[in-house]
Parts: sequence; structure tokens; C-alpha cells
Amino acid sequence: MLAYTIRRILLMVPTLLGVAILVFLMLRLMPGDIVETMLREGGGNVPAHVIEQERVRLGLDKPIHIQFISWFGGILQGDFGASMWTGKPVLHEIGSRLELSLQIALMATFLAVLIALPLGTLAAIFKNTIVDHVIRVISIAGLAIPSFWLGMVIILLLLTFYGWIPPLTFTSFFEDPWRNLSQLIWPAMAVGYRYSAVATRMARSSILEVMQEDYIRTARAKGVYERLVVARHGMRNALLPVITVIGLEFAFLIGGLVVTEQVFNLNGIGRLFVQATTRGDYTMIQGLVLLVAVTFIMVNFLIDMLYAALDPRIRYK
Amino acid sequence: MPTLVEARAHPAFREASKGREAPLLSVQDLHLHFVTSRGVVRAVEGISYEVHPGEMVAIVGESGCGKSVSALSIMRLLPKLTARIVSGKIMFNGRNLLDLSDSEMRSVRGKDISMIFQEPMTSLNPVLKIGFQLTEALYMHQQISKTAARERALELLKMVGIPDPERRLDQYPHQFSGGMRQRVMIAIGLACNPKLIIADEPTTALDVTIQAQILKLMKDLSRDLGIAMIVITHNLGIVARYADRVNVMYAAKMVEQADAESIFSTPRHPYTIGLLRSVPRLDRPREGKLATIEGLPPNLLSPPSGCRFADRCKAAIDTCRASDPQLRPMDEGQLVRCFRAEEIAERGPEAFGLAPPHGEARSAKTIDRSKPLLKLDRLETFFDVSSGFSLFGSEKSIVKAVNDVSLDIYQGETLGLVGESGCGKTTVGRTILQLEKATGGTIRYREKDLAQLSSDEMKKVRRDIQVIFQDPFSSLNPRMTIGQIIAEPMLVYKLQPNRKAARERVSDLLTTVGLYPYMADRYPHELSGGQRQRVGIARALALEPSFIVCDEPVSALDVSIQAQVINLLEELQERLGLTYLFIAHDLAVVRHISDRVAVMYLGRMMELADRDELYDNPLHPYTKALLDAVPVPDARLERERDHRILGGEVPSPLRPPQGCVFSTRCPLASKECRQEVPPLREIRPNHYAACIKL
Amino acid sequence: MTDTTTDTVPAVTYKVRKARHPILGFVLQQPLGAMGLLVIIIMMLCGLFAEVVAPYDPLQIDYMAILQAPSADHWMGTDDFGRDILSRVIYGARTALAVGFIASLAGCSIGAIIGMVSAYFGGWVDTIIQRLMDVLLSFPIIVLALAIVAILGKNVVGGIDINLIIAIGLPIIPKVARVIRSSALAIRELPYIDAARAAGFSHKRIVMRHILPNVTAPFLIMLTAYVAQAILLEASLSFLGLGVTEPTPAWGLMLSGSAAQYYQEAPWMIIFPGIAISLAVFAFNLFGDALRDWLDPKVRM
Amino acid sequence: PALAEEPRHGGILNFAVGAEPPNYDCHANTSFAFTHPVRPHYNTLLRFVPDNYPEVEGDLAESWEVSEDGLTYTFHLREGVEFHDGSPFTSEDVRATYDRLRDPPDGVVSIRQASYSDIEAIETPDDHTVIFKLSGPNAAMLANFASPWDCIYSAEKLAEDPNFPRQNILGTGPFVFEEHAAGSHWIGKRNENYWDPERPYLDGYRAVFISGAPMVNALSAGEVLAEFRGHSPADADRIMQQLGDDGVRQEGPWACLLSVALNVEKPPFDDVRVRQALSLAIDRWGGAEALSRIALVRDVGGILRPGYDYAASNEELESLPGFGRDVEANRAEARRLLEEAGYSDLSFTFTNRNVPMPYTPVGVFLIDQWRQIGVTVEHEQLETRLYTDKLLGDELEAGLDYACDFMDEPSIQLIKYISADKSAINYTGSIDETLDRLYEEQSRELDVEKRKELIRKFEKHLLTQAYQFPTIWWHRIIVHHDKLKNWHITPSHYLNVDLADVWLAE
Ligand SMILES: Nc1ncnc2c1ncn2[C@@H]1O[C@H](COP(=O)(O)OP(=O)(O)OP(=O)(O)O)[C@@H](O)[C@H]1O
Ligand SMILES: Nc1ncnc2c1ncn2[C@@H]1O[C@H](COP(=O)(O)OP(=O)(O)OP(=O)(O)O)[C@@H](O)[C@H]1O
Ligand SMILES: [Mg+2]
Ligand SMILES: [Mg+2]
Repeated sequence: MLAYTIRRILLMVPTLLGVAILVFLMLRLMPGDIVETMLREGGGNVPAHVIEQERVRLGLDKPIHIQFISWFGGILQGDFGASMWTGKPVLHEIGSRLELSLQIALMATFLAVLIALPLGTLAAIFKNTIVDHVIRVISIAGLAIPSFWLGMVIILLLLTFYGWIPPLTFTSFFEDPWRNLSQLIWPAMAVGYRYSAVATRMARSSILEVMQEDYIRTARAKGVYERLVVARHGMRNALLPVITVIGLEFAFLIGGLVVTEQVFNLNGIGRLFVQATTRGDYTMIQGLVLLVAVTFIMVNFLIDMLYAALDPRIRYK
Repeated sequence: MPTLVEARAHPAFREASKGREAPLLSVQDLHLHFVTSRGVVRAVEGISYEVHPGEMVAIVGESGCGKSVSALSIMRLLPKLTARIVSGKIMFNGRNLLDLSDSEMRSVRGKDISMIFQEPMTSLNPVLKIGFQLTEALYMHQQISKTAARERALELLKMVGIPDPERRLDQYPHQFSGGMRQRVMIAIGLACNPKLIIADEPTTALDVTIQAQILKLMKDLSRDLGIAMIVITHNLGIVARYADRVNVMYAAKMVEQADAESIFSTPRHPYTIGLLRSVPRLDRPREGKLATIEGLPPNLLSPPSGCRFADRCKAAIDTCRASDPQLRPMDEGQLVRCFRAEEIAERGPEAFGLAPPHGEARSAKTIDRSKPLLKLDRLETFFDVSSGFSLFGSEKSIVKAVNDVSLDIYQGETLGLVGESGCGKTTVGRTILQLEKATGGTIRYREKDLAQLSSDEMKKVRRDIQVIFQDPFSSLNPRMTIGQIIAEPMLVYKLQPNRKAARERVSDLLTTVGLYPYMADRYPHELSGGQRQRVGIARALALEPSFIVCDEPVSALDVSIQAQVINLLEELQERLGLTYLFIAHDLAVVRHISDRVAVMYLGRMMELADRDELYDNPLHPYTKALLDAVPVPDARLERERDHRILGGEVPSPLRPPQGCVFSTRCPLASKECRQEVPPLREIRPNHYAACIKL
Repeated sequence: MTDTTTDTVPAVTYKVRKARHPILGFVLQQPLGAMGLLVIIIMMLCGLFAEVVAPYDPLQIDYMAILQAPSADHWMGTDDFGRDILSRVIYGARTALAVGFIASLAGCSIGAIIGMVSAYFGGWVDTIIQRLMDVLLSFPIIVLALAIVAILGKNVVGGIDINLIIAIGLPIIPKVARVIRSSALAIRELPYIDAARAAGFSHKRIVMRHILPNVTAPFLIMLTAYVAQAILLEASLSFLGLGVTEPTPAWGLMLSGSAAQYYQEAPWMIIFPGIAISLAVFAFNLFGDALRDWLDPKVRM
Repeated sequence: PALAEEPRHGGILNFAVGAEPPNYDCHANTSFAFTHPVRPHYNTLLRFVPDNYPEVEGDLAESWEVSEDGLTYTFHLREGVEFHDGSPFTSEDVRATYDRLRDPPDGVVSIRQASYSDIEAIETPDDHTVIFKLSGPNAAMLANFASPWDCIYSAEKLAEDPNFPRQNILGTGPFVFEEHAAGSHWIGKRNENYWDPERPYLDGYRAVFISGAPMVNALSAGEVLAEFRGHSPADADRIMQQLGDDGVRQEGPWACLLSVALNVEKPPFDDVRVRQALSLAIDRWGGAEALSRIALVRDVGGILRPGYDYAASNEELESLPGFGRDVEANRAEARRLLEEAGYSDLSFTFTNRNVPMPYTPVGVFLIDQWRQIGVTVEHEQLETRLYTDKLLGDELEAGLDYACDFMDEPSIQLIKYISADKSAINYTGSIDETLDRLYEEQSRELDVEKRKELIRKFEKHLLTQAYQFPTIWWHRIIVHHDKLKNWHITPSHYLNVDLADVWLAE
């Protein structure tokens, strides 16, 4: 088990290195750079030598491999560099947004699980009945309604009917839970709906599949209550693929809430991503991509660990 | 003609029901339909039988005839949406199970009646501890304390012969071998002291030696605890060894019912007769050709009117096709569904051509043993199964699937290769076919070392060595028509100038293997298992090979179909001068078809001899045990036989025992055996064995 | 003869919903899926014959008819340029389907080939491909899309931006490759592949003739699912101003930018394109689900 | 001026800013995202009078004199002014600041360096006098001293680290820096030691970084009281509707222009007939009317903001090519020109910035206009960085260029049109000595009427050559909450943002 864990962690290294190289190269392939955005956006007559000077200051004039080595060398020492836009450390910039993104992801996950498991189970048990159809329609609708649209509607409804909108700036949950929730509950709902749809569908098909297994028949043959057959024998096995979906979705939420953050004016990772990309803030994008990749890999890793916890076949390997 | 009631009063019947009056279970005129999108499957049509306390009742019949679903309907575990029990009663302890409410039925399941399923590998919940799964039924059906439940679980595990039960209780199913899981299943079945256990093919997935252990266990338990048992199987040997009464089903109907001895000694229904005659038997001299039941069972979506067996029955007359016979009692108390049962009883089945007299032993082939066609020399195929990263000094896990195997195969002969699951038979075949890389030793084909061939030469050899697989369902590409499948190799190797010629050749080949040319346009799923296996053979023949590796080509087939395929293989060998490496685990089949036989155990060769020599004078203790474990489909013989059952299980191939790999289970084993690997020695002329005790 | 075992074949009749025709069978067994299919077909027809179906030129600006409510002249009203929304929705189907379909077809196809090759060859080929796929997978989709659009710029062919398709299709590849790989891994172990290898067929032949046709079921299921996702992603990108550009009629674009400003004054501007997106995605998902059930023999029983 | 109410002290002003400044250095920034949150911390030498643009008044300068020849500017500085850290403000600080502006040390960015190239020397005879000596007359100089970007920094700090202002705020302004939460908001609080004891009236302000629909929603809900850049007409209407009586709407022409830049170095735009045709195709008068309902553009104008002293009058405009009122005649002429040039089925890619307002509607409008003379145009909307890159590169065919200056000043506005080798923001690649000469002359011309004449010539020549031609001028609409008092709209959103004079009603 320990060897397995260590092995898994070591396997992350090539992936992360690949991600680092890929994002680095990709960014340098993009036309234009941050200096132009920073100095030319106002449309003023900025002399070329000013621009060039700024490039030198940011190290953008050096050959690519030198840039890469100095960046990656920094990372190995825990230094992710400074944002080219603000000049502040990337980790600091990310850190101030991470709490919000993390909280939304957690809340959405919580909502999704709360909805998905019972609905998915119901749909599976009442397969092909009206219950199933209704649940399926609800959940497919969750996939079909763009979350930016849902977000827009939520805000406009609040504004039109209550003349109220959620707080504009983030307050930590530990500071003022009420204010915090009144800001974040809405995006969590908008995102959670889609998320729960994905999970519901997975729960349904996974439970359906598991309920075909031989050991379910064994349990029934033992005279186990049908409820227990589902809960004890079915769910636990059916949970594994659902966990995978939830985990991957969670990882996605950390960096992928671009549109929702836009709609709800949230100062989260997704927004930072778009800003950094549109500005061409290389160090920031690189840091963010690595963050998301690490999250993704870590979540995958955790899923595997959870699998091991839930499934003794893996645990004892 | 005696009525059924009278028949039940017949002494033979009484004897069989052990004098006990009321049956424990009585299935009466059960009709079961499946309503599917493709139509109504009439899966069970009017079957009736009884089970008395302490009795072991067998239900036999071909695949798909309704054995399982009739058993499941007793438990009321049929799929709710599609299955309909149309009529009939299932009386158990005076109550009709079909009338019970769901919760009443639930309290019967697991308490009064329990069930053991075929697949021990999948029938236990992988994420729950064995202890819990064992005691779950107890918690369901009786108030019981945790400690008492644990006690009981321990007791049960001991009862089914699992060593070290204390530790085992807290383990998970994947830590158990197949045989042990089946023991656990039995223990689960026994947990609440049921009155009846239904076992659906409880040993089919197990090796012969384990199979014998499990069956003996079941029989002993049934006897000691007075539990009645219904055993569903297609293995007649098992029936003969253990069953008290036998019900033979064919195409959803019961065709014959009798006590075990009568079924085997005086079968009356042409189907039963055919079934018994088509299996090769270890206890009889080898026949020239196996008896077969030609044709296929009817489709239950639209069964023929009249006798369902008529189409395949040599004794069929017009009446058989016109009207459906009833299940009628015969004088001896046997119940038979055949118009001509009395005639058959009088004149004997041979008179109707139902079973040809045992043919002459085939004239011994003359085989030139001067030059082997294929020569394996100290062949080794090891698999590295250590998990990728071996950074942390974790030693490499290596499965020595084939270890030091030397063999010669001569032109025109059939070499049988037997052994229990996992012993490396398939790997030998695959290595010869170059589907696996040998990690040591050499393979010489026509004196050329396969490892040294250029890719062009290799292509030629590939053409010459072909393969037939076990599973007829996955050995054909489901997306290609039969014609495409057979023609593909010919076209790739340009054996035929054009598609038209290839098509003609396909027709020829189909005819050769006993199919019809029109089948070329069908897809595999439109054929039955036996037919597919013939297609597999035709595909192998398409390249005009001289050597064919047959990897368990008949193991997945019903006995009646198995005989057809074996006969076909023999016929082809004669006609085309083919050489076979015939891999199987069924000793009787191997005996029937082979000229020489090799026995493997845990990757090593145990014994090698001419067929008759091996079966008549087995030398190696393992071979002896194997032969002992095989039940013979004859009740009387089986009762008389002395069963020495080989204990223990095959050790993990990752950690094979020191010295002789068989030493852990060998009755003769002593300290010396564990010290050195015994070499394969010629103990008698042309009879090799690897055992130091000889 | 008082025979108690006389077969009393019970007279029972069933209403069997049985259809010989495969399409009819699908309709009967998968009513929801059939509905989805119907919507898809209608959309496709709309997209294909937009010139005929649409009442107006979607690009026709009419400053006299700005922000008109739905009426007999303009069933879905007009937008801030006085363009007919119905016509733009109809032409938008063309954009959505073209982008969605081509992107997911390309993504799924490449993913399938990569997955099959990875599974078939195994060993280090597999390891390298898997690591590469991991890298792609752990890249945030939107960033990938942003970057691709940025690097490649616009490359419009026949009104459709090829680079947008690449941006949307690329993230599909690793996901499909994963699924197809696992299917192909299972297939690789099947005897008919061994038979092909034993017959000495080339790798290409085995992959293309023996593995490929047998992964079509998961392929089709994923294809429909990803068409839906691609349509949504295209809408999101357009919403962010990274996808299709004005004045090309596209659903996501119709919702972005100015549309939200008019939600009170001209709610039809965001209602109809929103419905169009949802309906399309909904339909593809329904159809994909049904296809999954339909193609899976285990579920079908 | 409204009825003079008595200003009230106290309150925190919440307002929205659509973007966030990259760093804190006035001299290195160009965006309103900078001025709105940061400028309240600083003073400049002069400033535009908040409610009477373009009049100039002293900020840190109490008074000033300009010599007859226009070559010497003498400023008398306010006394008793302190930086936020308590250090005194002296003439040295002004000199250090302007030295940094005109001749930045290595690693320091001074974007508007060119505007100060005429300054030859800066003298500080005493702590409260600064004298600027110019090398030649400069018509724009006084306005330049009122530039909102020329925050006065502490000489001491600049000596320690020339880039000190990049990451630090230290000014003399009415508000002291309190907090900048990245991506979220900016907080300033009242400078209790401000040189004007009366001002500022606010206790502080909080600038929330928020844009687009969320910003409109926040305004509508009263969560923020104002946004000082400008709204589209639709947004303005919506906010007004939500706010009802609580809303105040101010509007006026905006010193921002979208113009069409053609790459004259490559065919087909190397042909003046093609360029003229494209300009002629645009129905400016009708378009202004129509577009003003959906986009924040309204006024037809030439190269200077309509309403500005130096701008062309409507009559003057109508005589310029492309500004005639007879649209059909213009278009017929355009088609003729195209045919003559051999481009009767012209098609090209039009590069635009993917900012929804007003770039997209104007782009869509132009494409539709050109369609009407048979020209097919592919619309390419790119995010700002790529857009800038494209405009700068050789790949450009035609693009929508923008100019949005912090004040009306021909010397600033006309730079865009002088030869590409002299102007970093001429993306057309045009080389035209006539324009260069006229530009130089007008910048040195201190006489208003003569300067006007030179500018008219410049305008006419440019529009005839049509390397680049204007579309429609922006129109600034600000809707703010009634509680916000004494804030006055100006033609530039960079101006009047120091919040020294505004106050909050109860
Ligand atoms: N759920 C179902 N829906 C439709 N038909 C079914 C279903 N289950 C079984 N059948 C059909 O009922 C018939 C009897 O099946 P059953 O499983 O009892 O056969 P069996 O005798 O046990 O065969 P085997 O030896 O292969 O286990 C078969 O024709 C089968 O196709
Ligand atoms: N590709 C492989 N990788 C690792 N181990 C393998 C591989 N193929 C076979 N083995 C192992 O090698 C041993 C021999 O397998 P093989 O399939 O040859 O046995 P067999 O005698 O054909 O058994 P069966 O009767 O079950 O078909 C088994 O322990 C099996 O688990
Ligand atoms: Mg069965
Ligand atoms: Mg095998």
C-alpha cells in the first residue's frame, strides 16, 4: 500500500513536467505579449523603446530555454515567480482567490451529492417508469442548460423581485458565515445543478449495472430486505464510479468556473485564468495551469485512495 | 398404462423417496414466460417434480432448456419486469410459494430454502467481509447477538472445511480461491439450517479435483443434516455419483424423471439415451466415433408443435411431429415423455438407431516418430506481473506459466495436453503460435527454430500453424460475416485469386465443417455455439495448415454438440492429415481423441505417455488423482467406485512450492520431494513421468 | 387415463411491443431517445436548409426595427440591430451543429485511434500515450481553448472557424482515448484478435478491421454526448467572446455581450437562443442515453 | 451648476471599476482602471476644473506664469503640503517627478515621455517654486501640466528606488491608501492632513472591481453608487429604470473615437480609390442616429471631438469626403471608385477588438455598410492583446482602431495620423510628409485661429487620403445614484476622478 502510494506520487512527476513544458511552449507560441497589453491598451503613443525596455525587465527577451530553466528551477525551490502583470508573487495572487474557488467547489459537490445519490438510486430502482423518466429529464436538463444562462437568470430574478443582489466582494466563511453564504450559495446552486446532473446519471447507470451482479442475487437469496440489498450491497459497489465522476468534476470546478465567475462577479481562480490569459501573464498562467494540473492529479490520486478504502480488492493488492 | 399416481406408488419410487411421506417441495405444472421485445420466451412449460427431505434431486438438460429459471422461480428471484409465472404451484411445506406476499417470501429465502450459484467468483460481494456475508442471513431471520453470530460463522466455516476460520472471517472474497469461495457460498446457504438447498451448477466453474471436493462436501452435509438438495447440472457424471433422483429437461419441458440408477441403466427417452451415449467415458473402451445428437435444440420463442425432440430424434415417427406426447409413467416407475418409450424399453435403443453399437476402436494410426514436426525443448514462458515500478526493492513477481517443458509432436498425431486450470496449457499453445514470447528454450517447427526466422519465413510458418479457441462466442469477430471471417486469411495471403474464388472456397469449407454455404452471409450471433465452433475450425482450415493448436475447443459446448465437434476434428485429421495439439481439461475427451497425452501441473510437465498406457497405467500420483476425480456417468459404477479425493488446492503460481510442485498435495510426498525438482524420466518405454517416488 | 400431468398450456396473451424494423423498435423502446432524435433531425434540416426555412436574411440590419417584440412579422422578435431572431436562431443551428458535430467527430475519431493504438501495442507506446493524455486531461479546458484560439487565430472556412473546432475538439481527445482504450484493451484479449495475430495479419489490419468495428458502440455513444458538450462549449466560448464573432449567427454569441442589457426591454433576445441551446444539448443527451441502452445488450434484455 | 447645496462630510463611496490596474505607477499606466482607484491618492501640478472643463486650475501649484514666448513656465507651489507619510512636499518633488517623466532611468516606464520632450530644464529656485524651460513653443504644454497621469511623487523615495511607485502608494492626495484586495476591491480613506482642510468630504471610498452585467446589476441594486467610465444607452436606461428617482443621468460627448485603419502598404489599400470608397460607404449621419440607440456612440465628427474648440463644425464636416449627407450619392461614388480601381468584388478581413461595447456594434455596422457597396467583409474579433499585436503587425488588412485620450489636445490626437515611422500608433503604415509638416506647425502655433486653420488642412488632407478615417464619436453616459453629489461629467473618463470634491447625501 505504501509502495503503491509512493509509486502513484512519483507517477505525477512526468505528468506535471509534461504539463509545465506544454503550457510554457504554448504560451510562447501565442502572438503578442503582456507588455503590449500593459502599455498600449490605453491607445497612447508609447515609443517602441519603452516597450522593449519593459520586455527586458520581464526577461521576455531571453531565449525560451533559458526562460524555462529559470522558471522551472524556481519552482523546484518553491518559487513560482512573480506575476508579470502585478509584479506580486504568483502564489500570493492565487492564494487570495483559492479560498473562494475551493469553497464553491465544495459547496457544489455537497449539493450535487445530496441530490444525485437519492435521485440516481430512485431512477435506477424505478427504471423505465415515470419516476425514472422524470428524474432523467431533470438531470439531462441540468446538462443542457448552460450554467451562465442559469446564473444570469438567478441574478436577474433576485434583482427583479427583491431588488437585491449577492454581496460583491468575498468575505471568508470564518469571518462572517452569513455574508459569505449569501454571496456564494447562488453560484454554488447554478453550478451544483449541472454537477448533480452528471452525478445522478452516473449513479443511475452504475446502480443499474451493479444490481445485475451475481452477488445481488445472492443477497436476495439470503432473504435480505430489498432496501438493504440496494443500500448495503448495491450502493457501496455502485459508489465507485460515482466518486470518480464527482472527483473529476471537483477538479474541474477549481479552475473551470470561468463563465460562472464572470456571471456572478466572483474573484476566483477561473476569472484569474481568463484575465491572465487575455493579458498574456505568462508566469501567472503557468502557475495556474500547474495548480489545476496538481489538483486534477491529486483528486485522481484521492479517488484511487478512496477506491482502495471502499474496495478491498485494491487495498490488498 | 399406470397413471402417475400409481407410478408414484411403485416400489422403485418409494425406495427413492426414502419412505418419507410428504414431499418437502413439490413443483406442480409450472409455466413460466419471459415477455421480451423479441417475443415471448416460453422458458418453462409444465414441469412438475418433488423433492423429499434429505434427498438429492438432479435436474439435467442442455443449455437454455430452462433449468436455472425453474429453480429461480422457486426462490421467486426472476426478473420482475419480464418474467411471468403463468400457472402452476410450488408447494413448500404445505404452502404455495407463489401465493406468498413479498415479505413472507423473503422470510423463506435463506431461512428455509437457500441457493448456491454457479459462479463463485462473482456471487460474493467483493467489498464486504466474509464474516458479515456469512452471518447476514442470520441477522435477517433470527434475533441473534453479535458473538453468537460470530460463533455460528466459525462453526459454518469449519463445517465446510476452511482452515483457519478465525482469520478468514475478516477477509474479503478476493482473498479466497474459487473452491474456497464456493465453500463459503455453501456455508452461507447452510447458515439458517435450511430445509432445502438449490445448487445451480455449483461446480461447473471449478477444476475436477476441487469439483470432487465440493460435491462430496455437499453430499455429506445433505446426509448429515438431512437437507434436501436440488442440483442443477449438465455433467452426467456428477449426477451419477451423487443424485438420488434425476429430472431430465429438454426445451422447457420435462422429458424423463426417474431415480438415478434407472436413468443411467435404462434410459427411455431418446434424448436421455443420446445424452448418455454422446459423452466419451473413461470406464469404457475408446470408441471409434462418438454417438451424437444431430441438430440443435429448438428456439423457445417459437417451439415446434409436436414432440420438441422429434427433429433430432432418430426414432421419430409421424405421430411425434403431429402431436405432443405427455409425460407418462412406465412400469418401472420412470416417467417418460415419448410415444415410443415402451417400444424402446422392449427392443432396446440400438434397434432405433438411437445409439450405434460401440464402434471398433479406430485402427491405430501409423505415425512416423523419427522426425518430430514440432519440437519444444525446455520451453519456458514467464510473465512478469510485478506492478511496473520495481524501484523499491520489491522483488519481481514472476508467473512461471510454462517451466521447462519439452515435447515432440509428430506429423499426423494428436497430442492431448491436460491439467487443471492455470497449469499453463494455454500458454504452451500460445507460445507455439508465437502469441507469447518464449522466455527460454526453443521451439523448432519442421526443424527450424521459430525464434530465428525472418519475418517472411515467419509468415509461412504462421500459415502452417493455426488455432481453434475455446469460447465460440468471443473467437469470432462479431462485426464480420461468417464468409468474411473465413475468407479474410485467404485474401490476405492471396491464396485465392479473387473474391469470387474465395467465396467458392468458403462454401467448400463450410460444407467441410458441416455447415451450409448459405450461412456465409450470417453474422456470428445468428449461429449457435456449436455452429460457431465449426466456423472457427473452417477459419483455421482456410490457410490449409498442417498443425492446429486446439485450445479446449469443446469445453464450452453442450455434450451433444461436443460430440459433433470431436467427430468433425477426427474426420478432418484423417482426411487432411492434420496434426493436433489438443488442449483440454476433460480427461475423457482427451482420452478419446489423443494418440499421446501429456499432463501438466503448475507449469511443469508431470507425465507423458501413449494414451492407452497413460490411462491404463497412470504413474504419477497427480495423474492418478485426476483420473479418480472424474465421475463416470453411471450411477451404479459410481457408487461402487472408491473415491480418493485429492485434498487442498493448486498453489499460487507466483509462489510455487519448492521441489516437486505437486508435493503440497501429493499423498506420497516426503521430505526429499520438496528438495529438488524431479526431472521428467522415462520410467517405462515411451512413458515419462516426473516423480522421484517411481 | 387420468393423467394429472397433462400439459395444460395456459391461454395467455401479451401485449408485446415488438417491432421488426430497427428504427421503429428504437422508437417504441426508447420514446425519450426518439424524441431527442426527432429534435436533432429537425435541427439538422433547419441548419441544412436555413436559406429556405429562415424568413429573413440573418445578417440584414434594419435600424427601423430595433428590439421589436415577437410578432407575426418576427416570430421571435428582433435584436438590437433589428435583425430577425428566428432567422438567426435557424442559421445558428447550422453553426452549432457544424461546430459541435465536426469538433466532436474529429475529437472522438482521433481519440479513438489513439486509444486503440495505445491499447493494441501496449508497453511503452501505451505508457507514453497515456502520460500525454494525462497531460492533456489535466489542462483546464477553457484555457486550452483560449490558448488555441490565441495561437492559431481565426481560420474561417465556409463560415466556420476551423481553429475554434480544434479548440473544442482537442479536449475531447484524451477522454475518448481513455474510454476507447479500455474497450480496446478488453477486445485485444479476445480470441478473435489472437486468431488474427495467429494468422499473421498486419497490425494495421488488426486495428482497423478487427478492433475498430467493435468499438463503434462506445464511439457512437460518446460522439452524441460530445456533440452536446461541444455545442455547449461553443456557446460558452462565444459568450466569453472567444468563439464565433458577430455578425455570424450563433446561439452563444446571441446570448453574450449586448443581449443581457436588454433582458427587461427585450427578453426574447435571451429567451430564444437560450432555449435553442438547451433544446439541442438536451436532444443530443437524450438520444445518446437511448443509444447507450439500445446498443448495450445487457441493458436491453 | 445645480443649486448649491451645502456639502456634507462623511460616508464611504462605493463605486465600480471595470478592470484592475496592473501596478500602482501613474507614469506607467494608461487605463481608467488605474485612475479610478489610484488617482484619489495623488495630486498633480494643475488640474482641470471639475465642473468647468477644459479650464485649468492649480492643484499643488497655487499659481503659475507663462512667459510671452511660451518658453518659460513658473509654478508657485502650495505650502504646508505633506505626503501621506508626513514628509513635507517641496519643489524638489516636482522636479524629481518631471525628470522621471521626461527622462526615466533604466527600468522605469514613462509612457507619455514624448509629451515632455520640449522641456529643456527644470529649476527649483526655492522650496516652493519650480521653473520649466522649454526648447521651443508648445501649444499643448499647459494642458500637459494638468495631465491626470502626472502624479507628484516624493523625490526622496524616488532617489531610494526609482520604481518605488510601482508597488507603493505615497502621494499628497485627498485619500490615503488602505487596502488593495487583488481581483476584488480597493479601499482609500480620508487624508486627515490634506492641505485643504475642507476637503475631501468623504470618509473614504471603496472601488469594487466589477464589470459587464454584474456591474449594471450592482448599480441597479444600489450596491455601488457609480461607475465613472460610461454606460451603453441600454444599460443606462435599465439602471435608471431600476433606480427611479434615485438615479441621476449625466451625459456628453466623449473624447474617444473608433476609426478605420487600412494597411496602406499592401493591396488593395495601397490604392487611394479603394480607401476613399470604404470611407464613402459609411452613412455617418444616419448611422450615428441609429447606433446611438444601441451603442455608446452618438456624434458625427472629424479627427477631433465634436464640440471641442478645435473641432470642425458640421458645415465644415459636410464638405469633407465621406461626410456628405447624400448617402446614395456617396455610395454610387464609392462603387464607381471601386470599379475604377478594379476591385468591384472586394473582400477583406476586418480586425476588431472583442470588447462588446461599442466595438462590436460599430464593427457590425461597418460591415453592413460596406456590404451595401458590394464589399464582403470577414469580421475578426480578437482579445485586446492579440488585437494590438495584429494591428502592429504586417498581417493587418483593415482594423477598427481606437483613440481615447485623457483630454482634448490636437497634439495628442493627431499623432495617430502622422507618418508611421514617427508615430508608434499609426497602424496603417502610411508615410505622408504633408501631414507631418502640418502636425509640427500646429503644435508650435500658439495662436488659436492659426492653429485651427492648420488643423483643418490636416483633417482635409487625411480624409482625402483616407489612410484612416473616423466612424462615429463616443458619447459618455454616466448614471449614478442621487446620493453622490458634486460629481460632474467631463469628455474624458480619466479626468475628475480624484474624489476630492464629491460628497454623499444622507
Ligand atoms: N431474463 C430473461 N429474459 C428472457 N429470456 C430469458 C431470461 N432468462 C432466461 N431466459 C430464457 O429462458 C430459457 C431458459 O433459461 P435458463 O437460464 O433456465 O437455461 P438453463 O437451462 O439454466 O441453461 P444453462 O445450462 O445455459 O444455464 C433460455 O432460452 C433463456 O434464453
Ligand atoms: N499474459 C499473462 N500475464 C500474466 N500471467 C499470465 C498471462 N497469461 C497467463 N498467465 C498465468 O499463467 C498461468 C498459466 O495460464 P494458462 O492460461 O496457460 O493456464 P491454462 O492451463 O490454460 O488454464 P485454463 O484451464 O484456466 O485455461 C496462470 O497462472 C495465469 O494466471
Ligand atoms: Mg443455467
Ligand atoms: Mg486455458
